[in-house]
Amino acid sequence: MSKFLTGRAGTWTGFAAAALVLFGAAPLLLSGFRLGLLAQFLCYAIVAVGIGLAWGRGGMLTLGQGVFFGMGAYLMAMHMKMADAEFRNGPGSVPDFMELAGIREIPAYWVPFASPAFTIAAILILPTAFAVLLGFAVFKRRVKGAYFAILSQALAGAFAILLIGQQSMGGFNGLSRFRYFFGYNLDDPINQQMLYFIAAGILLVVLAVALQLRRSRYGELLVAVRDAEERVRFLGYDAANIKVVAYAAAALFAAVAGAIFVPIVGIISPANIGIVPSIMFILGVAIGGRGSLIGPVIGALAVALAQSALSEQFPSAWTYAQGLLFIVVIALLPGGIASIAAATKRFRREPVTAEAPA
Amino acid sequence: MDLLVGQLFTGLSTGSILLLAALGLSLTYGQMGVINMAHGEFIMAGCYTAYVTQQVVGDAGVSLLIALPTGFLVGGAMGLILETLLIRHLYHRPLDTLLVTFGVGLVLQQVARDVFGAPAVNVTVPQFLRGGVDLLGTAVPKTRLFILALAIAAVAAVTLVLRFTPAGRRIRAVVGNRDLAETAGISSRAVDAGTFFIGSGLAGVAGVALTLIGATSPTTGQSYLVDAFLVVVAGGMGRIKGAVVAAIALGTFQAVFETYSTASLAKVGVFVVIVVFLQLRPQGLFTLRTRSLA
Amino acid sequence: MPQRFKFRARDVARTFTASAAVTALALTAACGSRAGEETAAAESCVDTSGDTVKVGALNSLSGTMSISETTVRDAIYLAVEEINAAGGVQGKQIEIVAEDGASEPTVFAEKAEKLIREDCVAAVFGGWTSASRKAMLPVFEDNDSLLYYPVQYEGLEASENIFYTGATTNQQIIPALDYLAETGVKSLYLVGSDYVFPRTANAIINAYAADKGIEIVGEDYAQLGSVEFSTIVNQVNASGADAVFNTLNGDSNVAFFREYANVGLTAEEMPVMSVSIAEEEVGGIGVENIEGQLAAWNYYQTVESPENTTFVEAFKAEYGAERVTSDPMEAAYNSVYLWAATVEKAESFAVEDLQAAADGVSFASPEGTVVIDGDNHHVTKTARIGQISADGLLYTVWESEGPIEPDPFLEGYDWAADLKVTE
Amino acid sequence: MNQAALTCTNIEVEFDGFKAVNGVDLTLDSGEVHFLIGPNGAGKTTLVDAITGLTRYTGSVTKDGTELRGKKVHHIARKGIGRTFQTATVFEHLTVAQNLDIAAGSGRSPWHLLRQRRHLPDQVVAVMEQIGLDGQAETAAGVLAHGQKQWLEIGMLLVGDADVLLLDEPIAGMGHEERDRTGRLLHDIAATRAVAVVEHDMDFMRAFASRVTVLHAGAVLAAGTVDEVSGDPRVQAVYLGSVQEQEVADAATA
Repeated sequence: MSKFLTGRAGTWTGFAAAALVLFGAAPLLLSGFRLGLLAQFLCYAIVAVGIGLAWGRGGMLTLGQGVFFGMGAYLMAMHMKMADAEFRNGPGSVPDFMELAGIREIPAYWVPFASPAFTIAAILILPTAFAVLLGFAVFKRRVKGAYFAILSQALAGAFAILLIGQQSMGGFNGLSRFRYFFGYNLDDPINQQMLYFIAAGILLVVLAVALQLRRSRYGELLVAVRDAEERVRFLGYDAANIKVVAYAAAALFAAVAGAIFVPIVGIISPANIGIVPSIMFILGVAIGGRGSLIGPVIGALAVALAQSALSEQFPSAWTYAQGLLFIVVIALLPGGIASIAAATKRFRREPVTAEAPA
Repeated sequence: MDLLVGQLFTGLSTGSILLLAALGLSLTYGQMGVINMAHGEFIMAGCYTAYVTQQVVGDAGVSLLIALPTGFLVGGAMGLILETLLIRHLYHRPLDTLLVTFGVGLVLQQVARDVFGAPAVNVTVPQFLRGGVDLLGTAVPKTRLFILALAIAAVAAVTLVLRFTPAGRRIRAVVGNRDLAETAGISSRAVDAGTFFIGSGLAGVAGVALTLIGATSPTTGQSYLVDAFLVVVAGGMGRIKGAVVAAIALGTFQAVFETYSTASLAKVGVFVVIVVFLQLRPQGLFTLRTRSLA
Repeated sequence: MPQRFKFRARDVARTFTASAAVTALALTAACGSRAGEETAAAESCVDTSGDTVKVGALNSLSGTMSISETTVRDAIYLAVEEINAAGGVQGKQIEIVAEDGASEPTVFAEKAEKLIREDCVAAVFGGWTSASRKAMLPVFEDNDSLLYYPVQYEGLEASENIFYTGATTNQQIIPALDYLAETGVKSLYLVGSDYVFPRTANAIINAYAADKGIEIVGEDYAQLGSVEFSTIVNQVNASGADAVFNTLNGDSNVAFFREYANVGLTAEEMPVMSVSIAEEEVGGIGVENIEGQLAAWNYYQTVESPENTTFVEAFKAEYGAERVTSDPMEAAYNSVYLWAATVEKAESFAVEDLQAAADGVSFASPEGTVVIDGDNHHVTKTARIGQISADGLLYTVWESEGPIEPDPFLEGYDWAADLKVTE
Repeated sequence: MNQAALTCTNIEVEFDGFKAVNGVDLTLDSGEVHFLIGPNGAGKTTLVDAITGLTRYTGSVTKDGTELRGKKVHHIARKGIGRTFQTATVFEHLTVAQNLDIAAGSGRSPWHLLRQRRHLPDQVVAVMEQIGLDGQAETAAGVLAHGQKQWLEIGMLLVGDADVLLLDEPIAGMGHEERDRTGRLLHDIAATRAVAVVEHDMDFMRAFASRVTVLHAGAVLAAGTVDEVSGDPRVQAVYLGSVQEQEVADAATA
């Protein structure tokens, strides 16, 4: 049974079951609105997979994932605003929010985003490249642990402040009022369902990539760096390179999640990417189990669901619950929900693997 | 010209505020490597201590003098409780401590909201601190001079305690080499608790002082926390000297940058400067060099 | 043991291909209408067959904006109770479905959609920040539903699906400038939080000043929530301006006014005109720091009218004698009555019927009579300059001659020609 | 017969004005088990830190004619210089096999790394046997006995093809039988490599040292065979005389 769960058949079964739930059961059982909500939550789950990799496996507490999420989201939003303006008023027209801000000409850095291909390339490359650059800057200098956490948090704060100050990026209000997604009407329920499928598909792909990274030699090396970075260095590896890969992968996942978040939710603003949203990404991962593959997904979905369901009835109680979850889960159950499952496995004398958190 | 003098003083003043907020943090971080995200809420607790004291005492001047030591005790007591109940059990998990204390901060914020209400409350500035004094042709608010003096006093007090009291020597011994200190018969557990008491108490004092210039609301602490962390990171962990230099440098940088640009860009500028700076000195301005593996 | 080292990359690769294939399949199978094609309009699910009609109240009950927005919610509840006690709308009792916007635009959008599509409410009352309104706007347009938005804002917007019951710029900013010009102000310093309302407001002020020969001697923006005003106040002090126009938001006002008072600036020598400080904020700033300063709104608790006396008494009876009433609360209170009056006029709850009937609908409100403008969905409002007094309340020192017609795009002002936008 | 595998010349390390290592010359020869002894604070571990690139120093360290000073830690490691730590540092959440596989793979290409392991490399299997852990390939390193962890760490250097091994107190906390096994292992290893051992245990040194260098206050006090060093009056004065006291203190800090 346990061998089945970790073996090849288990992988297949797991993915098949997930696909069945995401592509079959959910669209059948949920109303259009609920499905849209689930699509939004799936975006958080995609971010969570990346955090699981960087934090759970690599020991890098990335308190600034909002930056990469925001980059992906804003890049996509820029394209959608350009496309809207072009469709309504012809090529070269200024997006509506810029008119309101008194901007009469499209800023140069907006122009290439009229192209869908450029936009997609930018979403895949820019945030990742930024993460690589930043990663080298800090990891090569052996900035790590709490230093790294604080720096990444400050980065999220600085990024949000920077965006708020840019009227040509929508400022505090952010970018909203999108009508089309690569030519498809966003107010059509069928297209909204399509967005959900895209989000679900991306989640599965991201999980597959993360699984491969975990099972590869690189995955073992990453755990080694987490547990004893100096030891790895004295074995002849450049630990910074190893960390940068996981950090960049987490950034890429977050950017893709942000990019699909925009058409699903219809708005991106600095409020989604600052210090607090960034640390809230962590909560779901901690609850689900940072070290496991699927734990962060479950945790992120559970937190988003709880927030959506509880905050309206008990706004004050929800804040307490958030705080207490941080305290209780991390202090008492650092492995999250996933560690409960792992504990029962261990009870059946399974070989110990690398599931334990840092 | 007047503006320049004013801005230089502003830099000093902003630096002293940062320092007051960061001093306790630097102490606890250096001592235990613990990032206490609830530090901002301890500052907030200091603000509300000043508020409550003023409600009870009435006279703004007297209540300020009472609130300063009371704030120290309130902050210190909260720190002691936090250390005993949670942090003590998480010593080898610094990142987890960070997240746990973030949760504590969330809870404390909501407690403040439920007890005192969400809107800011008013702490009256005592008559003798109202208005400004003329300094080289610029009006300098007395409140800021008071905070500057308080920051200097706090640094002096901490330095004296660390240097010349037996408790301070124990703290320095544990910071220098925990294991060795323990073999010398120092209870590192007691020292940790003591350090946390002092560090959190300083947050309380900072809170009381900050009511003179800022708002007293449940989110007050948050506005100072990230900047305070940057001071600690740039200054080098556990080095009071580093915190002082970093706070004043960052304060001045921000004030000068802000004059020629916007406040928002100044914040971004500070971040960039710190990342670049860490390229040159990854461990901050001043570090304790030991042979142990970090 | 050797089994554990078997190569598993292949099935991961297969999984990868499979999930990519599924996604591609789903995409091609599930594509709906493209740009330019008609989309089947979302069917309204509002049910008015029973004795009750549901409306939504969407305010931030948590997060930074909850301070302000809970007061608006209280006013909405008060209006609904009064209308229900008087027999309801079209004979139906109003039932409120409350949601928390959590001070986050995305949550506002999400909850608005829930109220419309899941709860099937006939209209939604709420929103505060422009960010929240901008986030909700497409939701209301796509689902063809109605939002009543009760806060003064930066104008330049007129959606078919929103009724704006707070002031637009020509009912607040421009009267405030007129007042300052009348009192002989020749130079202004602009201080604001770094977001859309202050920036738009200051663009208008700059155009106005250029036209009227007022010098703008400085313009500074502080990060939202910033509490460090030493630099800005130093610059204000050094500028020697006749007055300051303040569009700061929230706790920043506390720090700003304290610093302002501390460097020795007073309302007599350099008055500050604020557009975001109402009765609730005065307490936190400290009356001693702000006494004598000016504010521009349409309503103060101290407005003298029978309607206001009734409103204030009812509010205090419901929520406690220590509570104060403010402009956004009054506008929210009005918005419920205006909706009810429109429904009575249209004899229908349907969105298109309300849109058709809205023009000219009026309500004798605490601030004076307000009338809906059917073209731009704003309402007429009386502008009032208030002065903050030692009791923490604001007293009217100047008021416009009768209600001002709403002009969100400032089409009636020649000097604003450059600010105009095409909608 | 012996050739110098590593040559250190005039090494100086300074911490805030305090010279922890003050002008040390040291040559490690292939085929030798070379013991570095000295009281606490003599600069033994600091010297190892300097050689392996962890600590800045002045002077020179060369291996096969290449200057190592100023190179990064992982570059020095790839030159074939391996070290262990005072407390055995292994990857506790990985299995013994995984630990060794990682140690064997510092030269792997990224493409290689991103794929799964088909089978264990031959040298990993061989070393597992050599260090006596062949029965525990699938055991998590964290649950190994204290001594086994130290062997595993040495094994990690072996699979990584290090030919200069710097071992920091490899028998700390071991029982008699384990010490003997470790000693024999060291001699096996030293057949083709240079092995330096930082150690306090005098009996262990006497039993297994081919050569001894005594450090005191950052400088070399004496060097030579066990007998030569033991007979040196200066060594007896500063070190061996106080050995009793020293061992008590060491036991407390361990």
